[in-house]
Amino acid sequence: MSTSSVALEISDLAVAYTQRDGSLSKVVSDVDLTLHRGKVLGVAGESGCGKSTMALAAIGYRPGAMRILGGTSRLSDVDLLGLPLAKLRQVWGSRVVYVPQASSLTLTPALTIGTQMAEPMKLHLGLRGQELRARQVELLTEVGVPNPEAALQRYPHQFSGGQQQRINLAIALSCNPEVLILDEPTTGLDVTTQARIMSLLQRVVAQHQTAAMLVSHDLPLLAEVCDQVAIMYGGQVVEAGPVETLLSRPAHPYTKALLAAVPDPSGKRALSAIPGAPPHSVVEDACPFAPRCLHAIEQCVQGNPRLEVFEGSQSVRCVRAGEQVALTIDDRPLQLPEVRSGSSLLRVGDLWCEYRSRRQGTPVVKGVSFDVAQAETLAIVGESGSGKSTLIRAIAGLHPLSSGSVRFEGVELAPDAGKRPRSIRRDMQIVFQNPDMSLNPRHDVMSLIARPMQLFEGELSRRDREERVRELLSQVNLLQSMAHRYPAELSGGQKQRVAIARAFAANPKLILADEITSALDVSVQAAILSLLSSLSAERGTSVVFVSHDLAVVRAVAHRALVLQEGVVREVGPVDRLFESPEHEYTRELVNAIPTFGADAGGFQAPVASA
Amino acid sequence: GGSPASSPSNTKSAGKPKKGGTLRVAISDADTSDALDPGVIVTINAAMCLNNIFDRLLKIDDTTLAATPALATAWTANADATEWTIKLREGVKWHDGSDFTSKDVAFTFKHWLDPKAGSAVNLAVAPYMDASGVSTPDASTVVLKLNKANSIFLESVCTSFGSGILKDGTDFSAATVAGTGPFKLKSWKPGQGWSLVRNDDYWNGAPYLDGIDATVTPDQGAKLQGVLAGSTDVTDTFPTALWSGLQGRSNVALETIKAERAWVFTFDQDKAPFNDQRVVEALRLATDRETLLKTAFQGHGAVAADIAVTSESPFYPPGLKPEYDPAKAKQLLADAGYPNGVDVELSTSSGVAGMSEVAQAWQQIVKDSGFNIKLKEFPATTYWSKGWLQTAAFQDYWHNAFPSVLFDYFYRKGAVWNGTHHDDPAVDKLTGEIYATLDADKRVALSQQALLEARKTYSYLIPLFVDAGYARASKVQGLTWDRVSSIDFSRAWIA
Amino acid sequence: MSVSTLVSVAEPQADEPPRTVRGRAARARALSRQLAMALLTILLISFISFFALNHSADQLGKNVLGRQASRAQLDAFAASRGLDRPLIVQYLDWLWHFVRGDWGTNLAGTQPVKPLVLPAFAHTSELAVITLVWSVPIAIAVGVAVARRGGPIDRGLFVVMTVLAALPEFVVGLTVMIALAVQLRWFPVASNAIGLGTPAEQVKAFVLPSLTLGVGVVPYIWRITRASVLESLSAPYTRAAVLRGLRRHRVIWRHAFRSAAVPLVNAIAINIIYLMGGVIIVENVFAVPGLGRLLLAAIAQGDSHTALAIIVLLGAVFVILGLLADVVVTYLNPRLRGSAR
Amino acid sequence: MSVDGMMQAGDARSRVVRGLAFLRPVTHTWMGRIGLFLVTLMLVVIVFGPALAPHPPNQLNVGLPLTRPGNGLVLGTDNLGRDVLSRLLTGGRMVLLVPIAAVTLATLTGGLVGMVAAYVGGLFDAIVARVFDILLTLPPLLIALAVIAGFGSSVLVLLLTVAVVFAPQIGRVTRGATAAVVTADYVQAARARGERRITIAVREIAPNIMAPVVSDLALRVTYGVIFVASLNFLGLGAQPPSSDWGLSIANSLGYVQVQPFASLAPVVGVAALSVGLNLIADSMMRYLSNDSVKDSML
Ligand SMILES: Nc1ncnc2c1ncn2[C@@H]1O[C@H](COP(=O)(O)OP(=O)(O)OP(=O)(O)O)[C@@H](O)[C@H]1O
Ligand SMILES: Nc1ncnc2c1ncn2[C@@H]1O[C@H](COP(=O)(O)OP(=O)(O)OP(=O)(O)O)[C@@H](O)[C@H]1O
Ligand SMILES: [Mg+2]
Ligand SMILES: [Mg+2]
Repeated sequence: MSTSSVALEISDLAVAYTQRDGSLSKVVSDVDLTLHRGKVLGVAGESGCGKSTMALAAIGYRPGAMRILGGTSRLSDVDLLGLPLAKLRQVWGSRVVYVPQASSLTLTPALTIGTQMAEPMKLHLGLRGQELRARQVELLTEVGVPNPEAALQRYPHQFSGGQQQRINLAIALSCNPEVLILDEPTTGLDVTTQARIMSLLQRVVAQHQTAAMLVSHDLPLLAEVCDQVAIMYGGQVVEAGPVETLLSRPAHPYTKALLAAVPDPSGKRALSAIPGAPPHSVVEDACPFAPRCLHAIEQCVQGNPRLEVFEGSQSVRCVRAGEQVALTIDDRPLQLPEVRSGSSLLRVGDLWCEYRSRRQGTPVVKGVSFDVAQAETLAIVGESGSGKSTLIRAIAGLHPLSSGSVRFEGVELAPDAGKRPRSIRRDMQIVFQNPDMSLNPRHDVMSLIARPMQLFEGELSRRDREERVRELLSQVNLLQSMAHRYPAELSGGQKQRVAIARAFAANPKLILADEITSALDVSVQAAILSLLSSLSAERGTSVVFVSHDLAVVRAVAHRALVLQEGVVREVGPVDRLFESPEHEYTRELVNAIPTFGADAGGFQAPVASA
Repeated sequence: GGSPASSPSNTKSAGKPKKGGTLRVAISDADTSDALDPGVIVTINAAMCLNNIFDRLLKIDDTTLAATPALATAWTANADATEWTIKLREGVKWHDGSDFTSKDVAFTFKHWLDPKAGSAVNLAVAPYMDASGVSTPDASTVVLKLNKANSIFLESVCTSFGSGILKDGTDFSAATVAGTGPFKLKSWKPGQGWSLVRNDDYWNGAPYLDGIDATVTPDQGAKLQGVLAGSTDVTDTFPTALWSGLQGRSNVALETIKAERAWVFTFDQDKAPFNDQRVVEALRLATDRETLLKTAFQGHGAVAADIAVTSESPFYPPGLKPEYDPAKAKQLLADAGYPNGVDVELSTSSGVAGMSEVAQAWQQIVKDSGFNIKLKEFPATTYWSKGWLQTAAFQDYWHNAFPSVLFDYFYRKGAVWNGTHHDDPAVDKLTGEIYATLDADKRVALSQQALLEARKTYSYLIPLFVDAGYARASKVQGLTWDRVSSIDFSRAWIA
Repeated sequence: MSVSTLVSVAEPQADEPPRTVRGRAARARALSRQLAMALLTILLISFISFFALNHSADQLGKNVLGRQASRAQLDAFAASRGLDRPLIVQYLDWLWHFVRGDWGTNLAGTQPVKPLVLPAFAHTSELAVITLVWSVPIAIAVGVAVARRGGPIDRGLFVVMTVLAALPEFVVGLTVMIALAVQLRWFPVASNAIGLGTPAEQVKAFVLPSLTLGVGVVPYIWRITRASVLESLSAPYTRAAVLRGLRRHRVIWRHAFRSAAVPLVNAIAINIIYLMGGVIIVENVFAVPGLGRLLLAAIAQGDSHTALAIIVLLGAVFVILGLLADVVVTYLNPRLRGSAR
Repeated sequence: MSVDGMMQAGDARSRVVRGLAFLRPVTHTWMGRIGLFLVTLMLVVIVFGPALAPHPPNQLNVGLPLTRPGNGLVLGTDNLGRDVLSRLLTGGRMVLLVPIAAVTLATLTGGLVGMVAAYVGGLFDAIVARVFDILLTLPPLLIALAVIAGFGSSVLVLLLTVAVVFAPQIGRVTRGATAAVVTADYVQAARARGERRITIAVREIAPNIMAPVVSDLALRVTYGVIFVASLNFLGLGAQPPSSDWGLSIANSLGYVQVQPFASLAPVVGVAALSVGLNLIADSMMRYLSNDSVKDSML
């Protein structure tokens, strides 16, 4: 790797946010990273550790509240941090491309996909007419958006979450940039689609010698596609190095803890979270991980250690890095709560749903039937765009049924949520796929979470409510101080946890959870999933759990339902489905799971089959 | 001849009259319902236009009420004033070229008498005759048979608004309308404007002006700006508050018409406290007329002595003077049983020019004498149907007229506008005598006597006369004002 | 772990959900329903107006004939105008004639209503269109261009616009009149030429009234634009558009503005309504032969034929405008199209 | 010191700040402070004005009618020789009361109906839209006349008239703004949660349509004052000789060229009040929307 291969060099980056009271909260500090041509740099870390902030700042983007405190970010000798907006604009979209997190919100609702895709290509590449159109179709096909010709004429809201994410990727790849920064690009994608996207990414990187940064909490994914990995904690890089050595021989206790929290796709091991929560601003005078570190010593709280070369090209920020403390893995066996048999809580019968366009309806859910017992967790897995969200929304009474029925505790429910009795609406809570859109931007976290209590438990005093909100916040690993923030001031994962806490606040009997852990790092994910399990165990809460992460499904669900193109392909106990899948599609899914043998310190990344 | 009140300022004209030029007139008082029937004139716009198209039988001086011949050259009555013979001017032509004859006059009288026509002149003719009383012995003679004596019949008809003589069978449409007056109609846009051109065949000599273009400018302030900018030559009247904006400018002159109308407060004698004449007397004594005039109209007018006849009029009773004595007023009020003052509700409307100002000023002026006036505001649209004549105390304005005509309208038993609801047989009797005598001097003496009597017994408070004023570009000469036609352009010229 | 019953996993035979057939017929039905609704609205408007306009026959008679009108004259007047009939009969009579194109005459009986109202409607529409054509783009352009909260330009503009909005029309009208007509003599003081003059005079005559009206329209549209654009400038999709390197004006106009335009559409609709029916003061000051003055006079006089004709015309304009606004809003917010609520 | 401990301390402080600074939404910008100053000034004029007036407001001939400022008369006299300054100081009450109350009422009714209509959609929405059309079409004057005919004239009637005229206008803006946000997931979330429609409207939608609605509102107070002034001509509301600003504007309009101060003084009063309210509203909007956080760097 010669130095001339450097595409983007971030050094000494420090970023803060101006808070509403005018004070600065420093969330990124002392970050040095280098992106090489033709290589992929992975960035991982718990939610709220400053990954998105760092990535945005690195390309020179500094919206109102963001303050860049120092550092440089050089793109072939120009410092992006010093450039005026007019200059940055010439760089963005053509030389440096950034795909934001929560990509479903990043498509303008009033413009068709075609228009939005065409814009950068017209501007940066000068493409026009047929040529442009052909390229658009090609890109959409590559990212796997069905029926690309028609898709160009449609509006963002007419696509599923994962499809929107892939459209964003298509736009990003359209201009063959030098530097490509992807912030959680696959959160909404099922394993097969994810594999396909990643191989596309690798192909683009190789073909155009693009330097890519991949921000993700999905360690198996990083392991599969990255050349280098950096682990962030508390706004700093705590460990960085080549992917092979770093993930097989982690030196920082935090990296080790993260790896240990990765769910086991074999489903034999319980999920384990790192106790405590990361700080939400940079800690200067101590090791930020010290309060949660099992191996912390006196020295750890006396100063923040520097990032030092550990072995070869691996560097670590830990005073005990050389000591090789053992990686402790919690390998308690998996324990799922007992299903209360015979009691069918939810029964969905021959459900059909469609989206109506001008002339006709396109069915997207085609005759789905299943039921869910009390305390049971049913996972719904399937390709992106297969109708999972639509199904969930229909059950919640937010999407009209073309036909079929939804029964809850034996009573048939009105298809429209507005007409359902209050008790039902309380007992059945939905968590939307996209927390950005389901949290009212004008309410703070406290009032967002307190609302269901206010609604369903009017007798609770204000103080009790606030008490309970704090309790919920800590259950979802959020700091108490988040209570008075507004959604715009939260990171992606933090928003998602607020949405989850809100659903829990109602004490429902059934939770309809649509990709609730997609934006969560493995540790927080573990915490939340355990919370779900304990709810099921204690209160008999049932969960319908949409997820693309089969390892997670395996860890938390009793049964799984495989959906493809709106049709149920297979239903059954997870163990059986995973071990002896019957349907061709299920088999495909299972095979695409990136496995990650943390116990061996190594990993096996099966080749993606698309 | 013009009225003495307005002619002096206009006879100061510089040099000899010149032919030619079109006058640009701006008018505020206009309505889209303005019609080409002079009988239903309700706005200055219609008056100014139609009275320069149509002629009356007689021309009446605004102040002295003296008549001069117009379309009628002679008018004589029989001994008991029940039959009038009118000799018409010969050789007069309508604008369409046809001859003016007695048929036209007969048609006009019948039109006035027809209630369906809604003519304003109806009030002056209907009590005295019906359609069968009109006859035309020859083409230039009209005979009117009255069913009641009226020694000033023709004069009082010709002081009515809208008394222009119509062509037999007219349909009042803009296309066919024809008068005998100094100007012919060229165009007519209701509510927007009109234009007239010279009638070269006018019996009284062709006018100097080529024509008149009038446009409707509803806003008084904008009208003022038009004059100041030189884009307007002549306007209709301005409220007194704006007069100072016109004064002291070389290119613009303010023309004033003295004592154009009398301001009147009417009190219903059927209702307390006005059922006691002492209260009315107290109100009169409490009214500081000078201050009221100064305040409400910036002094533009003259004080009045509770009769609607100015001191310049031949009918004015000699020696009559208004009195202001608040102490006496208080005393009278106490005598009448209101030692602690009395509440009065006065109807008013800001929609009628000057009315609200008079009311507000008066309210403050009589306050110290124990009158607690409460103002009841009516929208312009309903004042004349809900406030006027319908409430116990309301305001009104009267134009100068023969005293007997005033009595007909406001005093006599059964008079339609008698808001006092009082009737005094003495006044009734005197009025009858006025109408029965053909001796003009005797009529004057009787009128003075009647005015004094009426002043004593009727509960009208007539504190002042107010002047009217309009703007004229300095270069415009020879305008005359008379109440009926507003501005008479027949002798006007542009220097 | 107990396993609940496995529910049928059989593949559905065909893509045959029971679904509603929607087609041309359905759309035609929807359109005709909207049309019927619009007609009903206008009918209601006329009905309410008719009764709100109701005055006694005597009052109407005095309004027309003058206060000196005698009893006989008033009765003759009432009879000739049919005012002696029950109100509902009068209304139905009016309606019966109106729908057949006979708009009747004004209350005084001196003018047929149609030639009275239609030119005024035309003048007012012209004035409204002229005013909108310059003021709305300016307001939007300024609102969008400097929609960056808190900058010195924004602050300065905010104060200027707010002060302009707080100035009553007569103040603005007289000011522009004195400055541009009396002092500079660029334009006529009175705009009568709109109805009476040559085309060149007409053009000049529109300037001052339109300017005065625009001074009222601009701050309103500007404020709504600014507020909405500020809102959508902070949306993630705008941020994403910026990050794609798009030019500033494209980000603002295509991405931010389109989504912000929804409240704007209604703000413009309201301004059109105001410009069509409510500019009495400006019409008076500049002597514009427009609908507002005519309507005011008709209402004041109780001239129901004229007033109703105007109100029905305005009603038709507004109903169409309302429907149009709804269509534009749906166009700008595609999520509203046929989606579930 | 643990990280969490630090956070909690900061949290406590910010809560205290929050409790104390209830005026901060207004005063956090200098424009807001100017607004607050203007409105306070006008409030002072309205409350203490009568005590400060050099003459009784209705006293005639304090000077010659229609004199311009001078000779100790700061703003000159009106057409009845009354002191314009004294009338200015005593006539502000209704201006504050009626338009603000009426606009508030109109917002609560029209705004709410518009919002609910856009949210509920369907037939209800169609009907509301048409009712708005009807009310918008009926000339304000006609509405006023009908209201007076029905209820006589009083301050309450005046207030209702203004509210009835404004409600559909506000309703239309609100309805439009709502249409832009009803499709958001947080509204769906509230629906699924079983919120009542009214709660959804007030809690979920209203805060998100504040920007256009508040902008509309603050300007509308200005229009309200002018409208009230013109209604005075109809005998609705203040009656002469009241020194009410609206009435004064209406009455002094006729001679504005001769004595401009008589009508401009109340106009300036109204403008100051309205500019002040607008500045405050904008400052509050800025605080509430907290959009420096979300600024897109444009
Ligand atoms: N408003 C809409 N109009 C038309 N088609 C739509 C609309 N919303 C979604 N679809 C289509 O319906 C299908 C199912 O969408 P849905 O959101 O249920 O998928 P999903 O299984 O949740 O996918 P993902 O995992 O990507 O979220 C997709 O093909 C999508 O394109
Ligand atoms: N506008 C803001 N004002 C104040 N604090 C903010 C703001 N935006 C983000 N933060 C805080 O900064 C920290 C870093 O946020 P960032 O979005 O970079 O996290 P992240 O690592 O991307 O997390 P995730 O994986 O959940 O997306 C978080 O604690 C977040 O709460
Ligand atoms: Mg992030
Ligand atoms: Mg989905």
